[in-house]
Amino acid sequence: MKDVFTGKLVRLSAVDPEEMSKAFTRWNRDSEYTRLLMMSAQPLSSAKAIQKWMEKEIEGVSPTNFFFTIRALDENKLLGGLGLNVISWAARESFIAIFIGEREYWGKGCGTDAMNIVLRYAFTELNLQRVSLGVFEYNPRAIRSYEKVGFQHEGRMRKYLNHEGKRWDLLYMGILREEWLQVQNGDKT
Amino acid sequence: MRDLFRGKLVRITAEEPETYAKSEIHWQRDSEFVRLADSDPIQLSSAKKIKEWAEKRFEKGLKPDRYSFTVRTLDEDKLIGFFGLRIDLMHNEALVGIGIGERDFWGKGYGTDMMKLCLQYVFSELCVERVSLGLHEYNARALRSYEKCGFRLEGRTRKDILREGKRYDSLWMGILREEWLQMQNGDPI
Amino acid sequence: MKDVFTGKLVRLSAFDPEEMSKAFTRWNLNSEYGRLLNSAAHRMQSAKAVAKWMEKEAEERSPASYFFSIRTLAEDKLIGEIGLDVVNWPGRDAFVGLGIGEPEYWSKGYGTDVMNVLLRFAFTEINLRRVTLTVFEYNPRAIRSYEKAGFRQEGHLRNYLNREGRRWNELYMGILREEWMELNNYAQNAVLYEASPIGDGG
Amino acid sequence: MFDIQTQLFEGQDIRFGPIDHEKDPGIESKWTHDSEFMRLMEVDPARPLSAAMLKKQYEKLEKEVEEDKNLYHFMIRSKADDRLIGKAAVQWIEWTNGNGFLRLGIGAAEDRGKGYGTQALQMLLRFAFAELNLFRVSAIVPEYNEGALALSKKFGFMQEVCRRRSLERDGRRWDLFVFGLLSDEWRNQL
Repeated sequence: MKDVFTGKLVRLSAVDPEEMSKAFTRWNRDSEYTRLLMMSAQPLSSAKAIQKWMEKEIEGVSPTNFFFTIRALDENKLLGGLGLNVISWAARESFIAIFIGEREYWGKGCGTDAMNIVLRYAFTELNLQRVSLGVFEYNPRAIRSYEKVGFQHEGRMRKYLNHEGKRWDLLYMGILREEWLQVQNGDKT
Repeated sequence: MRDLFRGKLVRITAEEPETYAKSEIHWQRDSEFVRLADSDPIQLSSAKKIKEWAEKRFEKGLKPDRYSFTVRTLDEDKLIGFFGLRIDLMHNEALVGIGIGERDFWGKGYGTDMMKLCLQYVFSELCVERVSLGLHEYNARALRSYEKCGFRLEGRTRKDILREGKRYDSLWMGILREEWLQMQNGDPI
Repeated sequence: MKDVFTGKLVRLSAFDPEEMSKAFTRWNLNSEYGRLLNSAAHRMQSAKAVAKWMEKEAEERSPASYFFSIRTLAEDKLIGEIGLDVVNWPGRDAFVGLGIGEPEYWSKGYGTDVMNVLLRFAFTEINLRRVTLTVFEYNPRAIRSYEKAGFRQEGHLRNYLNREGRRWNELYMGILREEWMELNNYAQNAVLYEASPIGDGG
Repeated sequence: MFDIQTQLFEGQDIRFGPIDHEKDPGIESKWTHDSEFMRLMEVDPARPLSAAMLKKQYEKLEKEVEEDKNLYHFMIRSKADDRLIGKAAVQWIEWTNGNGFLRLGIGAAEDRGKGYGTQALQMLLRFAFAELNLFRVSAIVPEYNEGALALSKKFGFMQEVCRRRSLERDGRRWDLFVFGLLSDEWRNQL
């Protein structure tokens, strides 16, 4: 059986707080990246503070939170990460957040590949029923990537975000297990 | 703006706990120095204990009524002594304690320069109305130095120190703001 | 010598977190009181949480802030609180914050009286040189009372607050010790204590 | 007008970055041994600080940033070699009123007068207005701080408050000003 965590361009691996917190401090200084990822302005925290937060939040094996780093297949380079948060095991519903910190890997399919891996993990390993996500109106690249993987538009919160003196919508997307299976079996080209 | 922290021979510094502990160990071993500076019985503390004491001193942050500084020579940047201030915030008065731990810097004007620097700091930065200090009767060198800096003898507590089987007086001196201002003979403080 | 803490209508009394936290929670049910006093929106906190916060504040406080409760002389009723926070010791300048929590004691001179007592404490007991306060544009009653106590307007932060869909200025007022002394013709050389002749053994 | 892509934390010669707990305390400790820096930066009495004390201050600061959520703090670094040049912050933010207070300081004397202050204030204002969406910002400036007075006027700040004789230094009593800038006043200058 192929390794669940490996894709075509990237693979998912465990989070090492020390390595990841240093990468975070570098990525957080790119305000275009943080505005694509975060709702509101983030303080520039030090590597030490981020590592402390990660050790508390991520390292413990939590029954509902699944954090991974995204590494390039060829030279194992740390590109970003993702977090799958199971909102309710009863409803088998979850929320995904994905980020690629290394700018030169934007628009190369790494995000899409990582999303495919985590959806396979969510639907075949964790047997979840649904995965949802939020994306900002001014992030068309991410929207296209999520559409390619099979996410459907499910609504938008109008004028939710406020940047550069302008208000922007927050879009909601979601994918059901059967929809993902169809995309995988190539039914929906 | 004048540099408050630089005199003619010495400058005011804040030392790392380890550096301070190393010097303090060395100074404490000189019982003559301790008997001049202090009325408590001499005792020898370990570097570890002094370092902890130095670190703990700033646990609660900097208080507006407690100041402690170390002093280094301007020419070789050698750590030679310290001075501490206890401010009575209500009555706007400062009690000062000063000491040169390195004995080969005694009697060469370093003490007087240190005290002048301390008075300039206390009157022009902390804006107190008077400065007080106490010394033992047998510390003649300090008495002369303080008088040179403008302190006046204001009283003595008779026979309150017992050392080497003999009782000595403690002397109390003080300088008022106006007296210090006149001594600046007109150049702006 | 008259008691420093007593005025004509009120007196300053000890600030007891137990008692004050209960009073605070009751006074803050009146949102007008909260909006006159604070720029931040009010969070409905339990007396227990307020007491914990007060104790923590009291503990961390540097030797630079003084908090009192205010009690009427007539029935010794707790009607408010006042605080003095010295922001700069070398300059001897402090911020004062006054809150009369019981509305039936508003506009009856209690505020001005307690401010006078506080200023006397500030200028003659802890020897400050200046007292500063901020007050909101929509609180003319307090502005008049502070002016009566001798405060002068020293400018305002334009459109500082945002309430009821409108921007409001926050005024800064200040009083120097010499101005207070003159206003209350406080003889600088008034003898506070009869200097008892100290036997100098000579 | 700016857009999402324009970098908030990258200036011409400087950039904003987080605290480096290992290297920064030692450098700032040197700054605090220069009384002029301390007197320009703080209203409290100037006193030199050791790296150990600063390390504690940084930890307390980051805890405040995390818990109080009303403070954004940046280290100013040179773009060329990433060395520490100064500090900038937006503090005491009141989200309901949309206001906050600015703090800005260039550490070493030889780094002053090189335009770093201007670049840092430009970036700080854009962060305050375009990212935090504040309605106005304030700055507390002592009368004797000519550098800060000039910088405030250059950016169109208005002197709104004069706390008469609030400070005392070198035997003289100084006024303490509060300057203010509204978001539309900032936008109109662009």
